[in-house]
Amino acid sequence: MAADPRTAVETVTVIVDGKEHKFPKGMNLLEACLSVGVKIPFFCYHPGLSSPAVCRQCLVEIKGAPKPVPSCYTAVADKMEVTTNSPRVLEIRRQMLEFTLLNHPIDCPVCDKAGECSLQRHYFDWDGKLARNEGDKVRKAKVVDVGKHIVLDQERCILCTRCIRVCNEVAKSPDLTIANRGSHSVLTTAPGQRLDNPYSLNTVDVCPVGALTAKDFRFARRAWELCATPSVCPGCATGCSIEIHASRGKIHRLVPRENPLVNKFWMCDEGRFTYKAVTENRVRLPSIDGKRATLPAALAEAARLLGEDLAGAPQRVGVVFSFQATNEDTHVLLRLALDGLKIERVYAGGRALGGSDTILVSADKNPNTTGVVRTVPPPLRTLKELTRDLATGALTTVLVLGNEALPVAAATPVTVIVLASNKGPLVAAANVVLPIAMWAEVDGSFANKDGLVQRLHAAVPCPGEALPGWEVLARLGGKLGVEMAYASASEVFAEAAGRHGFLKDAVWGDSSRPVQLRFGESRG
Amino acid sequence: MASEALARRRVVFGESEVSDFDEGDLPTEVMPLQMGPSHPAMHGTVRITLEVEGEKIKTADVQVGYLHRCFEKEAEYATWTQIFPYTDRLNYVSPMLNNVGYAMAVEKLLAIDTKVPERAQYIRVIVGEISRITDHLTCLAAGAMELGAFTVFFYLMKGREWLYELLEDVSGARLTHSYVRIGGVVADLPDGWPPRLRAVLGKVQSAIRDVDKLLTRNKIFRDRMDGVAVIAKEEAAGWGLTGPVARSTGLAYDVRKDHPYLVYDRFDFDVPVGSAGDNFDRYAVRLEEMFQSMRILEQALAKIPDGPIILDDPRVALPEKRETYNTIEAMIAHFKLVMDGLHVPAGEIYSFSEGGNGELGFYIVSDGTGRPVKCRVRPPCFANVSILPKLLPGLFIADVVPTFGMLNMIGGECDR
Amino acid sequence: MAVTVKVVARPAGIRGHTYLVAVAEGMWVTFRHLMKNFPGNVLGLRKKTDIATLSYPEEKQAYPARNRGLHRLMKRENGDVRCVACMMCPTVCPAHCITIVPEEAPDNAVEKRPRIFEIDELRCVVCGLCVEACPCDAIRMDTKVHAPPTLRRADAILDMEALLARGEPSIATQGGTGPFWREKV
Amino acid sequence: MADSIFAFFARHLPYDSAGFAAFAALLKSAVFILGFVMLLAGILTWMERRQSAMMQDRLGPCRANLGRFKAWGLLHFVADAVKMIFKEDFIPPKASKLLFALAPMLALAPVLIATAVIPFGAPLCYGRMTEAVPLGVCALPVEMQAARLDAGLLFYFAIASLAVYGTVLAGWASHNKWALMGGMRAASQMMSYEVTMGMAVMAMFLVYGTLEPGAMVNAQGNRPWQWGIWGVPQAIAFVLFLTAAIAENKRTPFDIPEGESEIVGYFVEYSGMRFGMFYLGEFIEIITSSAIAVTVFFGGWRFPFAGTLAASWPNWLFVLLSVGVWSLKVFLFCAFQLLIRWTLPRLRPDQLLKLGWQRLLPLSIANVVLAAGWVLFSR
Repeated sequence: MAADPRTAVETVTVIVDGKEHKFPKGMNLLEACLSVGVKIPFFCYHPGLSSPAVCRQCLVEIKGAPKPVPSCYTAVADKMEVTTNSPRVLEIRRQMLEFTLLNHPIDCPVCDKAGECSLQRHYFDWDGKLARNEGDKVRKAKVVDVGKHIVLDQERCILCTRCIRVCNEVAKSPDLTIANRGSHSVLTTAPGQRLDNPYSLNTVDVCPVGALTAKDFRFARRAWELCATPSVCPGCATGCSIEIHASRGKIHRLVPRENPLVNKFWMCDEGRFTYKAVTENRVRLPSIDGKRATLPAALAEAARLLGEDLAGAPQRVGVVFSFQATNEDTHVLLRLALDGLKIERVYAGGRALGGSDTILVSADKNPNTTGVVRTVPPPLRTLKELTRDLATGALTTVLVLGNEALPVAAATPVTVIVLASNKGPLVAAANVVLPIAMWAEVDGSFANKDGLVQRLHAAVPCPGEALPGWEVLARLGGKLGVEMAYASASEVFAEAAGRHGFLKDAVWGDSSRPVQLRFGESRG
Repeated sequence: MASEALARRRVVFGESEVSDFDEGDLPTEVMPLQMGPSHPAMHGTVRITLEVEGEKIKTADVQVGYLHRCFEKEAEYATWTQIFPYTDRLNYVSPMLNNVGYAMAVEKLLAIDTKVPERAQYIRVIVGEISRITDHLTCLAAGAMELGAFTVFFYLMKGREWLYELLEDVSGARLTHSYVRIGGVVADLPDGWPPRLRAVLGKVQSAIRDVDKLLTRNKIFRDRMDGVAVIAKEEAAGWGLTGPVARSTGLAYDVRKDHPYLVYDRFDFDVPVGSAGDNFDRYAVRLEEMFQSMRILEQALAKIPDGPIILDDPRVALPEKRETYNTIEAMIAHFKLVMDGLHVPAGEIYSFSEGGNGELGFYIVSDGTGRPVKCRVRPPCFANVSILPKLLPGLFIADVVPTFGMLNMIGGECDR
Repeated sequence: MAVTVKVVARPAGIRGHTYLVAVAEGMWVTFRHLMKNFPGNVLGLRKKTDIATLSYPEEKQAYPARNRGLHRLMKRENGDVRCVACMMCPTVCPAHCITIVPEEAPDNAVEKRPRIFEIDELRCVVCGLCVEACPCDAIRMDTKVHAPPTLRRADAILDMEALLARGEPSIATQGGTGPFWREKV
Repeated sequence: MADSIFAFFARHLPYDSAGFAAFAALLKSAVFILGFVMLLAGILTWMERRQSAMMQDRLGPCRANLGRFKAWGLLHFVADAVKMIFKEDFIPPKASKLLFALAPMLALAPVLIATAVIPFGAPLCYGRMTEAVPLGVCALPVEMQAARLDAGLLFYFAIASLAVYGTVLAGWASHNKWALMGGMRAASQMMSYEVTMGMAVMAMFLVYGTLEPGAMVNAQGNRPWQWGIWGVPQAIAFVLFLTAAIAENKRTPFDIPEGESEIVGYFVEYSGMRFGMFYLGEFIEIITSSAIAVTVFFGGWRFPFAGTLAASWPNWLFVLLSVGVWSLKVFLFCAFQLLIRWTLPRLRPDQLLKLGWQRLLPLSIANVVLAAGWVLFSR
């Protein structure tokens, strides 16, 4: 490969455990060792944060150095000879771990971190010796309500300062600090202060032990029972990469997934609660005029209404796209409404704009605005125009994907066919309701505000009789004489990718099976 | 005369010239007969589709699998420790042997098989040999009962019950012991247990002697067993037969002798073999093996050392409860072992031991996580039963019972 | 050690060739048992007989100390359930018969306790792994009680109340309290 | 009082009248068959389990109590009867209904009829029942035997061999291969062993010179060493008879038609009381064959000091005692048969036939010759 002057970096040769490796100059020695598969334990180091070298777990021996050095605080240098597994290093690490465990409470049974705890993992991997200590442990405060979303247990804290650095460096809101000295050191907020910054839950993620735990997830499930599915946060147009943690068909939390292009290691607190919409207030069964109906009957009724109105006054039939729908749903609605039924009045909308910051949060609270705008050919009318058209009677029939707060009152003589996932005024007013799956229940894709296309994976089963939107639309198309045969979302995606430029370079990827945290590598 | 009549029939009825019958026998119509899966002699539910002429068997099609419980698939969804209750249910008349066999396989993959404390190894030998006796007692009891000798059944079952009681004292359950753990056993022998074992062995011996008097020289029994279902020595090796079935043919293969494991090389015992390879030899070999097992038991009771009963390594065995309650180190080890399962290094291994019916093998594959990728069992009686379709033709329906009984198929193990 | 092979005998002789002698010998064995058991069986003098069975509801065999019976939940000194819903037992249970729903305990020193604790005794395979996995001495199987027969399947699901009914205060020390706990009982 | 009743009978039913014969036969069959055979058969069903339990170191059935009346579970046979009567009477859909229903009756009736010729006590002296009557001096004896036939044992064989029809029909009518196989096994087995059994009795016929069971009893003495079994041909005949009788009963080691663990047996499709009839028939056969063996080989009702007692006790009491002694002998013999049944394994059909035709039959024929010689030279 020809050296590109912009990216070419100077490399240095380092010998790690007798093997020669080349690393870019200035690289962190710990990262370098990890990148070549050499295992070194650490508590305080975090790839997204600065290195204070306080835990002393990542000590390595460097030839020429008088004593072991913390690898997370050392940059690689040419001709460096590193030993990571000498008996001396291993013994020092073990002793450091023994110190760490000295005052650690015997809390595994009640600690939410058990199962994804770094302390548990490192003890098991690097120590494995029974206790020598028989003395009393230092007691500190437990169950401290430290913030809106967070509970602190000072006994469990191993003083790694990761959380302090997350507040300082990521949230730019220095809320936490360490007080007192020696074995009486505690993690705490300033008197009268609370840990209430919009990125506070990241402290829970980075906490290697169970000192900081999320109130929302507190005692909901043990960590090892959860299954992790990669997905994308639907909270705003940023599209942070996340992992859905679900157990027995129910989502329990969302955690950020490393993605250097979007969110690095972080995620806002607001986005973490977007899963609530998946578990609450769902439309489970199809209905016609508010009465429970079978799916074929509801599809037939929807087709009848649409067909009649299209035959009568095609110009008064409208279709509403959703900025929250996946590219696949959007594409199939495009094929059905625009290609097949030749509906001309095309609207699109989503959640209203909200607050934003310079860290991750976007003002556009819809995850797929970019995808919809780039899929549906203009003119794309707004919801405001829809309101006007409904009021003036220019529209008599609408086919709605998603359940935006449409200005449809129950008395309005408008035929509404809605593919809905959550209950709301629109569902209450609709003539035909077809339940569809939400983002966590389908395979699909979103395009974020920068046009980056990211994959969604189904983490939990669809509730009731709900189906993915594209499937409902394809079946509705079948009733209306618009034949669309898709066996899976990936087929829809393949067709869409062939038609819409922004999907051209996107790769569908594998259908990943959820990994149970218990048998996947421990997340500690 | 008879042959002429037969020839005439052939001409008249167009019957085949080629006949399996002795010249002079009147040919009868072949009758298909379903023996099992619900048949009193087909313990462990197996189906034998017979074609019989009168009572003589022409062909036999043995169909196993009616007791299939997906052991191997279940094992893929269980941690290494959770598999122990499943192994109890493989050969359910000698669960300890399965426990031990499985534990040995995992220990080999963990490379701790030589570090298992000596006392634990002796305990494993002791409970294993008791299990072997219960296995043989059950086999002979059921075999005799199916021949109509009901009293023998009760004499032997009585002995088995005493031994089960001892095993219950040790493990807490009569049959589903789940007693062995990776790295050792779950609890030490109870106080005062060895003398009780010695007393019970004496009683079992006298029960076996009674049975010996009732059967061994009894001409009715001998008529039923002698020369029936003869297996040649080469044949036994060729079909992969092991255990008492193989030894009855004269093939002196015993894993305990040929590939000693645990502490078997420290005991003095004989490998009983047969000379004719018929059902009687299988009966006699089992009878003798019980006495040999008792010899081993006596030696083991005399030699058993004091010491720990499970490996002192919190990464393999759960720490002592007192430590778990009171120290974070043990608590963490405890949690890790339960929630993540034992971390068995990636790799595969075949480990085998002498089960009640022969070579009991476990082939396990690990990918380094807490669960096996594959846990395959080589059940001895699956191989043993495989020869049944070859043995049966030419015998009578009544011979199926002792032949099947002496092969000693255990459904739980064969079908898994 | 060399393989020592012992060829089993196939005894024949006069006894093996006639029916009557061996039959008589066998009948002598059974007759001896008959005579030995006769007084016990008829007069109830069980002690002197070989009779191995029990007249069950009246006579019961003592269970060994390690017997695994119905589950029970242990109590704290104040009578609360000792379990902290750590989920070790449902995790280790190969039969998935334990259901626990945790909740926040009012006592901050306890933090967590089960709101629902149910064991489906029909699913239970009585392997005892839950007792082994319990880090708090909360669940035990030493009741020496068999799962009783029930008319409906749902009745075999024991809830926390039923499990606590047999519970006792546990004497196990916990939490490493005080120095030199190893020397304490 | 008693005298007036006897007088009444003597006046209205003279000894040689047909009415007396009929009345006496009815009374005897009623008392003997219902009162003894059926009851003992019932008790045997319990005893079979209880005795085998004792042989096998078990407790056996001991739970059928009537309130405080326990009696070691003796009432189990009542419970069994009640259970069998109330059990579902299932007939397989494809079975031949008539024959299916007929088979148990054909199995039970002949064995009941065959008991008619068995003498079960010393003769009652009509008209002198309250006096002491020495043996053999009674002028008007009422034989304790439902039917006194000169053909005696031949009648027994003739009727008992009908029982095979019940078995074969049951096997055939059940529309089940296993049952059919059992029926076929039963047919071949019972026919084979009848020959041996006949030959064994033939030897005894030569010894006694009569086929009438009562006369055979009379031919034996009171003391045990005067009973029919003593003598080489008689002992051989006894073993042959016993073997054949067990084979006729279809009990272990000759339970091949049942062969419970092999083919389950000819009655595999039977349930409830229909099965109960086979079961009962089997036990009555045990009693019958025991009774015949006792009659022919063990002196019937005879016992030591019978002569002295007969000459000193009132006649009715002595007859009662003799019936009791006879019952005890039969009972012990039944127990002996149970002992055999619970000790031995089962033969294989071909071995059974081989034993029957190649061993027992030649032996029994030789024994007839031997008996003939014995008779010739011992007189």
